[in-house]
Amino acid sequence: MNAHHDTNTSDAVPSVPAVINGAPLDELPTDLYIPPQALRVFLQQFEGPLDLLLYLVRKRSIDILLVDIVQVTEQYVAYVNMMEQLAWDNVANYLLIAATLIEIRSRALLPPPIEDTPVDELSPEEDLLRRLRAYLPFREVVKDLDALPQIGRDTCMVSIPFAQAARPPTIAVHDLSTALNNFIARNEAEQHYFIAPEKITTESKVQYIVSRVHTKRKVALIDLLEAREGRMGLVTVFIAMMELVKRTIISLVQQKPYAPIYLRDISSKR
Amino acid sequence: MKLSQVKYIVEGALLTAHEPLQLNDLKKLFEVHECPAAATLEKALMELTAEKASRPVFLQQVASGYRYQLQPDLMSRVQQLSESRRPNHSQAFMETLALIAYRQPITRGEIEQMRGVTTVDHIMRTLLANEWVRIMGRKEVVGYPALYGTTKKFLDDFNLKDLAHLPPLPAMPTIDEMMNTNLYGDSA
Amino acid sequence: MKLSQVKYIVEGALLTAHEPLQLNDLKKLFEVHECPAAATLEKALMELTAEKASRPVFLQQVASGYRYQLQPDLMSRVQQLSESRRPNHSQAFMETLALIAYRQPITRGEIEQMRGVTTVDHIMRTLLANEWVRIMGRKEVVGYPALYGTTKKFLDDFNLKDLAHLPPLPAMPTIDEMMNTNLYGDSA
Repeated sequence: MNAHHDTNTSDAVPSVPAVINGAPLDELPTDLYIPPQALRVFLQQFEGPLDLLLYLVRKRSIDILLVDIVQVTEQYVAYVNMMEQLAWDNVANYLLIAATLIEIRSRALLPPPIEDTPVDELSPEEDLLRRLRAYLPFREVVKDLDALPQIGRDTCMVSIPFAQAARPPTIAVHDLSTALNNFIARNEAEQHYFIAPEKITTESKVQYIVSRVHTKRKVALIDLLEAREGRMGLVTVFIAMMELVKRTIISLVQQKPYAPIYLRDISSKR
Repeated sequence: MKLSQVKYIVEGALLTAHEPLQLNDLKKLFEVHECPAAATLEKALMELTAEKASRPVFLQQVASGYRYQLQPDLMSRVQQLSESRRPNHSQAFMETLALIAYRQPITRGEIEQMRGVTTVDHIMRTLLANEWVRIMGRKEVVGYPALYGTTKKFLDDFNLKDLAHLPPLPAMPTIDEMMNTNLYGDSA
Repeated sequence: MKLSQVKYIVEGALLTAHEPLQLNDLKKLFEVHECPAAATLEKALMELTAEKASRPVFLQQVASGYRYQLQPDLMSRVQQLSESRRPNHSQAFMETLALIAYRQPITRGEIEQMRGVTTVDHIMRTLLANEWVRIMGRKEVVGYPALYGTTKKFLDDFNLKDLAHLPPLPAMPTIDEMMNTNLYGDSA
């Protein structure tokens, strides 16, 4: 989404985030249904997941520390799912925040743990809040930074040419070819440096889990994760799993705290 | 040498220079026997700076020295004459620059952690190509990631004398402020 | 529009232009509705020309239009300064010059597109002022952007007989080489 962003200067989130068919879209629809095109326009207003989360949290005046996190989470996950269908580059970042929200949500639903968490360790919600708060000053200071008069934009240097200045060459001709080569190499390097990872979609993970659970009845969560898929894979499996629990296709089983978590097929029992 | 003559010479040099000039450069305008005292040079620069008001160009001190530059209200007119486009930087670009400016030295990973977004390659590339940002070293952690910082050119291009003149970074808001204050000019 | 304001705008444009400006160019500085009559513009130019005496730069009409230039009595001082300064040509400057030398004729837009930077304004100005680069023509596309190329002076200053004697560009590096080359001059 940053690719879209860079073509225009985006201000802070405007009071009217998007205009759809001439009508301002200034409220998040309560039923969560937004036509995909409108959603795209809407989400383009945001710089990233923190920004979107902040907006949701503030618009709803939801105290993230309370149980209302459920509502935000659902909304957030719904957006992320739609975003995924729109095949955006930045989905992984949103998914990571979604995973955090889900973790907060799951903790809220569980009874408090028997052991106290160490004091110096922030809970996920505290950590998320801290990140939001730490991010805000930078989001804000952009206005002031951008207001500074910039060379090439707001002003330019006066440098009246004075002729007859037979300056000796201060650049060796060799430097020129080096400069162009470095330039070409740098561009090429950066174009090739990043090897695009395979797209991992929630839907593909849903199907994968269903097929595994279907044949084996009971599968350990750990067996569904593949190290080579990294953080993105982990998050996607997690979301796919939650989705399947919601659709009552699987259930999660854990014998005791810290024991392995199993996914069990419950669809075939029906 | 009279102050008026020092001003005349210094102004001529600054109007024709391609880069900002420092006091040391300006001294080279004079023969050894006529070279004015540093105090006189500074007085000349001060008086030239003060002439600003009604003139279309004015003297400005930036990180790498003194330079004459155009009054900002004339820039859009002057741009009509050349083919230069007005560069507009996105919020993502500026946030990345702000993090580097205020938190340098900083790694790309730290920037991404703060913004919650993967830094797009072309933002870093533009920052490096603009020479607003440079690699200052490597962080002594696994992978030795590059540490980024701002350059003198960044200060020059943003009309800053030094990093201390950056606009102050707003304080980290309290949770209450974050939820309730009108931070974005929206009506939340 | 008052004459004083016309003078302010015209002086600003002439002080920052990198080539002499003609009356027709100067008209582009104004919106249609505010554009002064030719007589007013000429009066402004006349008055600006008359201010000559005590200023270090003065307005001069040459074959291709009006331009500001340095008072002759300052020439040797300024030249002495510029020769003593080893111009610190930035990476951006070198890359821009290299692109023009190897890829001419090239438009500014093409350079900006390749380098991903929009602020090459001062670089083009310096290259034109050095007379290493000149406008060779206009590209037959929307806006008729100027096509830049190198000059004879560029060849002279670099001790080249002709462009064919530019050092050949080494072959494109392999990906492996690219990964291992020290591209940013840092201690990777």
